[in-house]
Amino acid sequence: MTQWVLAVLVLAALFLGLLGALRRAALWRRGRPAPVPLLRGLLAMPRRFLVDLHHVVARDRYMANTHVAVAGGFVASLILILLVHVAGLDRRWLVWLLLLALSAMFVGALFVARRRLGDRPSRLSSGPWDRLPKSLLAFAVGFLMLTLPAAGILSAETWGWLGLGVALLLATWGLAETLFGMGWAGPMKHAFAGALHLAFHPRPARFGGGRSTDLLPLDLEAPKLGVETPQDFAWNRLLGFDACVQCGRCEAACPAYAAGQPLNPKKLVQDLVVGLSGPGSDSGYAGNHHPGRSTGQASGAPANAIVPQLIAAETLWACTTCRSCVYECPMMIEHVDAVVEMRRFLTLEKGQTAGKGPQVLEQLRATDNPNGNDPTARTHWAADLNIPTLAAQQSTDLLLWAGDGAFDLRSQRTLRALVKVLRKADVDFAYLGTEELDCGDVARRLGDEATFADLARRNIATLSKYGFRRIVTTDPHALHSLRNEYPAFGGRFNVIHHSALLAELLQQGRLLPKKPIQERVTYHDPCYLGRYNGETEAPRTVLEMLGVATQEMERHGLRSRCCGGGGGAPVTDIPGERRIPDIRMEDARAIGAGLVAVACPNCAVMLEGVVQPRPEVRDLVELLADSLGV
Amino acid sequence: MSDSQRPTRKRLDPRETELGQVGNSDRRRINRGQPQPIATAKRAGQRVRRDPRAERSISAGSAGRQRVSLRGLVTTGAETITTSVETGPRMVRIDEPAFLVSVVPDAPSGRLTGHDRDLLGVARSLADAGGGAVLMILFGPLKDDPGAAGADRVMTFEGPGFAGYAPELRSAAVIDAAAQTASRHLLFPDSAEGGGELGRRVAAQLGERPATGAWRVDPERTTCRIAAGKQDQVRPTPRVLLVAAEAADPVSDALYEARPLPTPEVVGAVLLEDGGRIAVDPDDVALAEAEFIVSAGNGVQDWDSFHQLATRLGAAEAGSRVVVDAGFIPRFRQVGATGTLVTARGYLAFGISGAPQHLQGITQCDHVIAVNTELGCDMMKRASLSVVGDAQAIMPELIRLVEVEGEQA
Amino acid sequence: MGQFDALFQPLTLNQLTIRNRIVSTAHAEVYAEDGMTTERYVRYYEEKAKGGVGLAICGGSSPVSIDSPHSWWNSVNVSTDRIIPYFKNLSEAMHKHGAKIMIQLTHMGRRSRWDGADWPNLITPSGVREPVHRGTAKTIEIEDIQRVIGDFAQAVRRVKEGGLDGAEISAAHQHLIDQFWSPRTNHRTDEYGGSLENRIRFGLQVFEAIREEVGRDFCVGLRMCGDEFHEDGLNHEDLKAIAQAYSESGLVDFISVVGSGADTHNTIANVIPNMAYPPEPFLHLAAGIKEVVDVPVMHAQNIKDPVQAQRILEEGYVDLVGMTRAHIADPYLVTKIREGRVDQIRQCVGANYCIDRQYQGLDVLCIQNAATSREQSMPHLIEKAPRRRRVVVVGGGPAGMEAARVSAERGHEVILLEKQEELGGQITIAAKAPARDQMAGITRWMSMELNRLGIDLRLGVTATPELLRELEAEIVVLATGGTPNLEEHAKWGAAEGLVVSSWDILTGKTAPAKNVLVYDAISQFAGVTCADYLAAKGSLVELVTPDVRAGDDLGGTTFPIYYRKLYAADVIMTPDRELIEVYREGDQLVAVLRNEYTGSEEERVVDQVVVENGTLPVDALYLALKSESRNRGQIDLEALYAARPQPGLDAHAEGFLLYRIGDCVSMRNIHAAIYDALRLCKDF
Amino acid sequence: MNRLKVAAMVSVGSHPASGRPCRAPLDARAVEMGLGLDGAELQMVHAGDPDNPALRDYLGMGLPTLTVLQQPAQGDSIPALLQWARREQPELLLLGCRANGGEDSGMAPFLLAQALGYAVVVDAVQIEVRDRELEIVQALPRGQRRLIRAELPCVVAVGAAAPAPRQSAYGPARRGRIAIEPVEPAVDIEAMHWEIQPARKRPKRLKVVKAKTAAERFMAATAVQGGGKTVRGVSPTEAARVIYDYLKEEELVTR
Repeated sequence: MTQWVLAVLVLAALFLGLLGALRRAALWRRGRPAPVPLLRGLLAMPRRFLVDLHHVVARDRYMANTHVAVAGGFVASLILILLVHVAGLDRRWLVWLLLLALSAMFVGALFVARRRLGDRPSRLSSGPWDRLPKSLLAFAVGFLMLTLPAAGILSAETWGWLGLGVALLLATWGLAETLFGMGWAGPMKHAFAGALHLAFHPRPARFGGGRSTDLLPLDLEAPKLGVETPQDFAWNRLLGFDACVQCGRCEAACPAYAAGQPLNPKKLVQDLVVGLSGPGSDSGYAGNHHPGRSTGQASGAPANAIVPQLIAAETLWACTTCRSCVYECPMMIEHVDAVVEMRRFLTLEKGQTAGKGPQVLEQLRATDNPNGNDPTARTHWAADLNIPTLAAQQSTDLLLWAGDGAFDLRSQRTLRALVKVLRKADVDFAYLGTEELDCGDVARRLGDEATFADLARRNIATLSKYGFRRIVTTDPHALHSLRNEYPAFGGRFNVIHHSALLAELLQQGRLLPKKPIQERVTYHDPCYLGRYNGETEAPRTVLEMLGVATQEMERHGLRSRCCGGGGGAPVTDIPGERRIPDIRMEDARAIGAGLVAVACPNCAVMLEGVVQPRPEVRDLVELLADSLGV
Repeated sequence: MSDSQRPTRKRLDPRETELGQVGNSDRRRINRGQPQPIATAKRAGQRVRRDPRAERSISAGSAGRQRVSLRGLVTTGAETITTSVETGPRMVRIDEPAFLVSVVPDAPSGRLTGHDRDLLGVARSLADAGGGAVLMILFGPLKDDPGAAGADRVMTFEGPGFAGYAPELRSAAVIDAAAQTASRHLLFPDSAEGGGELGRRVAAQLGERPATGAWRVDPERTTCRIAAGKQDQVRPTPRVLLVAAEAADPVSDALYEARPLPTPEVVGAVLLEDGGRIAVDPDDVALAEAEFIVSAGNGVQDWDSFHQLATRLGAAEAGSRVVVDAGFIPRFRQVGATGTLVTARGYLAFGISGAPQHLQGITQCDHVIAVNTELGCDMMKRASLSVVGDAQAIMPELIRLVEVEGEQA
Repeated sequence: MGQFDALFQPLTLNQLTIRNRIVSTAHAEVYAEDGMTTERYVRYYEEKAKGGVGLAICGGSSPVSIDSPHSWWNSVNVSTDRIIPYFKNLSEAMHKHGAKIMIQLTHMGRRSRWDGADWPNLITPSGVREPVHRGTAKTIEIEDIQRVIGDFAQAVRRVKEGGLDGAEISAAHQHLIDQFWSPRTNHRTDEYGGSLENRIRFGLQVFEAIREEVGRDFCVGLRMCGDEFHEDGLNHEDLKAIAQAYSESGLVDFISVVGSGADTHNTIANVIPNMAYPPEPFLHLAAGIKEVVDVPVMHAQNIKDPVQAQRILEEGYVDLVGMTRAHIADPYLVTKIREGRVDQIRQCVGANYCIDRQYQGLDVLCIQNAATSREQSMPHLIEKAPRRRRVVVVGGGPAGMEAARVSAERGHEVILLEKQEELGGQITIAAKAPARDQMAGITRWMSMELNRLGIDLRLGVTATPELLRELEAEIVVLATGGTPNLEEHAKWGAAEGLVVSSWDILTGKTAPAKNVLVYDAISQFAGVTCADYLAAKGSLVELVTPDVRAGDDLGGTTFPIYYRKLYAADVIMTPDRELIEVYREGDQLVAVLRNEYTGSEEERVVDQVVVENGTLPVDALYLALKSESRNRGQIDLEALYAARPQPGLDAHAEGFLLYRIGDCVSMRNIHAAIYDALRLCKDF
Repeated sequence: MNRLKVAAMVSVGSHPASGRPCRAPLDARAVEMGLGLDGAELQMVHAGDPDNPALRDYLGMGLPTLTVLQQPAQGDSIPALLQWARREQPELLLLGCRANGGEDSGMAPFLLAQALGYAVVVDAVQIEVRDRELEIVQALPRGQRRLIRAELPCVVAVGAAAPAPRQSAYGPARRGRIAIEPVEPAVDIEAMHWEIQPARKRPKRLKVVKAKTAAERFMAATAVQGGGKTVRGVSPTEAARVIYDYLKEEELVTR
């Protein structure tokens, strides 16, 4: 009887769960079509899960181990339960295996419970997510109780009817949470959606150690530009949102959230989940909110506009596109893509770019630079440097991409230092002079794909006229656009960041630093160099060869904290409780740094904007130029 | 040393060669009788004559000490050294002008603006080039002297219809006046004070194509700034001109007759109704633009009163570099060569001594009022009204006065 | 591009592109030797180039002919080809840092002295004597004219061959060219005199000859004045006409305008306006000339602040701003503007210490920046020391502030003790006088720097030996300053309170009386400005000095400022008298004066006698600590003068090193105090 | 109730730094003002070259159509605009106080009003329509404001102090329709004889030195000028009275 009840329970839960899953899939399918290699994705999924995803999860050892135990235990248990309890395969070793799997799950679930119910990090959502460990324990205990007799360890009568009833109840609870809940939007949904997300991920290039950080071009001829409603997202994006486990690692990493700006990436994803599965509201959400907002006000439906009912525009404009949420997300959700797609609609269709955005975009169109400077002033910084232009000499070994720092006194220091260092190393280089235009980075992050595309095409046309081997730039944003985003517009160039070039020149012995640097130095990784381009070593090599013993801040390398200068955030200037650069400067102060070495003009400007007294802010090449005495 | 032990010496006051004698009874005294008025001799030109040799000869000739007590003498250089004889300005009277050039100044609050005066300079040059005369057309009384500003004739339209914002009736009046006097040119300041609007209304009604933003005007040709300031347009000088500021220097060397002319009856359609001024928070206006500024310097300690006074007066707040450095006033409100150059009509300065850099910032101000404990500081030299006193005592009194008067009004 | 974009807009003069609009205009440096540039000369300019200046024009009044003597101001002599290799050094040094360098060329005509070197007959259009330099001169002959024209052309060739970027021909300070222009000095009846056309002929021929020699592409400009301010001289309209004629000739690449003639004592003071002048007092003259010319216009004269410079350029009054004294005070001016460190600019206060020295034939130095023109030995940018020490400085006057600043720049832990509630020391008192308030700018910068460097500043603290021992410093620098020296003559009656000091008056401690005698035995600023202060308060003032004239030690660009004011306020200036006694009579005072030269004595009956007799060192603390210190308070003079570290510095011994600097050693001046502090502390 | 017929007349400006064609700043403000009027039917009209790319920027503000009265860009636009206005009979005509980049004489509002017999108000920063009555807030110098009431029909010329125009969005700009109406080209014969020169900056006047003698010029350049009435030895109350009376006399305080 027990066996029969159990089989029915499991099958019913499976069936209902499957029903829910189909319904869920139908919700995703309301999204825009996206070409996905279904079978290849599914085949790749296990490897993506076991290798790529594990890499992310493993940054939190505790959770990684627990998850292996619980998830592994659960999946194995479920298969074995089907074999043992449903199919009735009464092999002793199978039963033992099941006991083992359940025990692993039990132990893992205990640890989950400890994390959740003990000294929990505030980033974790509560509500159903706090119920989950209990449910998993129920599952494990229930099935243990039901399986032990089958193993012959206990006799069938040990539990008595009452005990058997309790065991069945626990098993039912466990099955309801896991199988039924998986299909019907319980916490276990993540397993099902997450697995499919891995299979049908919009950026398959991210797996297998790859990197994929370029924004995807928008069809500017489309009847609607950007994402207005949840169903304007591609279906696999919706699937991705549904994979969220609300672990809040994104929240903990988000600079805007830390600064008290109204953005919590976890909540953003959950808002979109509300939208895709609505009509409904966020009243069920049990995590930290967008700072300054409270639960119960956001509501949405698949075909309803996201802004402002579901997500406030400020939430979208607060994002610095630093990608730390993406980097931290164990479910590999693409928050930044989503933010930019929603921004695209606001900018291109509504004309509602926040803050100074409208002016910046208008100036970009009118003058090809974001501050509306006279285009001929682009070379003023180099008036005394006699840098040859490609217009004059047609070809060069190294093309210096000055970037819009050319107009900014602070950034000019970096550029001038680079020119002096290149001269010292006897590098053959030239620049475009007034032919160079803004690379389009800010326009693109602000959602103005039209302006970005225009600038990109014109820059590509200019670059294609001339001969050069490599492009060097001090600006990681330009690096990213030119290297990663121009190819989609037909421009393929070999672009390097100046830190890589300097490391190369130093290693070749073409530059010999003389003067040591006395200050206590720390290095701040720019997001667009580190996370976007994976370059964390070259800058450290440069510092090392300068004879600096660098002190690392707690968050560094690929997990570095944003300075607040990316994604057009300084332009939209969404108010918060603190400023992001202040927080980053605190990180530097915390380790007693007297000097913060940077490798990005935006970082330099943002960090120098922190009120004195504070550590000095110097670009790597400025330090190198000092040391070389040029 | 007792007095009796003192040797005998001359006492001399080189300031005043009038030698008197004082001293102790046991010393020789020279009674020079009527002193020779050497230094006090003044020519008609008011210059003090000094003859150091004569002074020396007097002292050399005396054997004993000579003393002069300066008490009671009031001669100071400031009163006596006048380098040039004051002559009045040249009087000019044109009885039968060949033609008239009509000028319609803005004259807000009955005062000619700098722009108005420049405009009169242009009018004068147009009139003087051909034996013409300048007619100033006014709406309401003028506190300044129209003759000194360069007007040979004045026509003043008065009456409630012309008061406040009345561009329609005013343009009708100007057209009538121009017709009555057969004015060769009609000149308006191309200003935002009303002249720009009035001139364009008149031109449109007359069907004239005016020169606007005209900055170089002679009887034949006029140069106008066009194309958002990027180009100049040179054209024959038309009848109606809207003239930019500083197109000519103001009239300063002569006094014109300013003979009043009778005004014609004016009839005109009025479509607009003046709803009056709307209150604006002075701190919303950029400092460089502010109409009235109350400014603080080192001599201000009572900041509550200062802020309160500014609020009561409806004035913008500002300060000198010292108080900005000290953090009492934000940096963007610093007045001076190294801060903002202000253009306020009124500048009330408390406790500012007037460093050159500060004075540089207020060169465009019409009415500077200085309150300072230090008589003779540079700010007072610059001010049109100076009050010697402590800002801390005067500010609360002024607040009280503004309150009382405000209630009565 | 922001706040200072107008400053950083490059400008092309002829073929020469200058990286920004900031120029260090020509002044006599008095650093050349035997008419040739020196290492010091090159380093002085190179520092400006490093600091970011767009264009430097060196060699104020460098002569092109042998009858325009170069030795009086140790100028560069461009009348010989020997100079060419020297120019090459200079131009290379400047170009290395992206700056452009030109030189000013001139023939001084009558504006010089004949009594030295080759004992020349000076030349001038009509033989009129020059008042300031007492330069008698012969009337120039046609042959001389031809020769000098040729000399100009050859000089520009030397400049070009030496790699300099251009030449500025001076017609600004009543030199030979403008001696021809001005009806004040040109009474000729030949083709070089009479009409304006004739009077400008010589200068135009100079330019024609130059162009013939060096071609049209080499940058050659003209410096001229905007109004001579003489009744018989050239007024603004005349000079506009002249500028227009030169501009229309197409031979001139830029015009640099200065206000005012310079051939009387009073007008010289205008040329380099000191702190009493408003900012940019003669900009209207330059702007007036810009209205009528087609070439870029440059203007200097009291432009010291980046905000001010930006405004002048942005408004379009001129195309280039001369910030020459601003660069003497801080050669890193431009870099600091670029780097957003405007608050760190050591701003010129207009004390005119630099130019007043120059007019006395002494090398140009800065009152507040002791590194200027000592680039070979003194650093403008101070490097961090390898080891951090605790340095205690006592006294917040110029010496103490600089000592604290330099020590803090070295990276040391600095404690500065000052008895008063504010920094500044005697500068604070000096700044109380009328037209002297800018002196406080020296303190302002120091105090902002000390704040930026995060020193431990303790105001209102009197240093005692006990306190200093407690602080356990490795180095103690005493800069305790001086106190008025009224005790020198007992008969002055200072002890009985018969006389007060200039400090008492300027600080407001003693109220001015009605009838005041100021006795100034020093003839520096204190006496004169104290008299000025009293007169401004309404006192009747007589200023008595044993020197040959009041304020005898004030320089050529400074004393006229005070003479204008003192005469206007009817201050009686009585030289050659010594104050020998003061006594009370009734409620008045009697001051007894003795004529220095006849010995005769006379009296004044006054209400107040103010004595300015300098200061006595405040050295009690020094004497108390001396014996405890490792070095017994001694500064190794050889090391100090050779700019080497003091001997005891490298030892890690117990106890502390003790140094004293500034007026607490003996009375000198602000520059001396700051120089001592810099050269001592730069190696801490 | 009939919807209020509003027309915004727009011209092409030129960007101050690059000289590229763009929305004329004041005309764009006029469109913005029109878009902000509730219950109004807003039309946009331009006289000139329909291919000018800047016109799309106006469409990017949200209106589906821009009517272009096609004529050479250099022509006089007033006759064409008048002809259009006489036909369309808008009750409220909005435009910028001045164009940006051409003759910029600021005459257009007055010429249109004169020819149509409309009232005209310039330097408007805000308008409100109640029944047939307009309440217009006018900008005065130094940030001051005045209220003006007018009856329709009316020409309202918008000033620089009016709210900034909304962002021009790419989507609507691309989709918007440019409706071309050919008109008789009007040639500005008078202006053909005028000489156009590049402008030189006219800096603000520094000093008017009318002094005749050299000494006076010297003093004018070097000494502090001015000097008026000095009051000393009075009580604070009296001092305050003196200051207050002066302020009132010069109308610096009006209360």
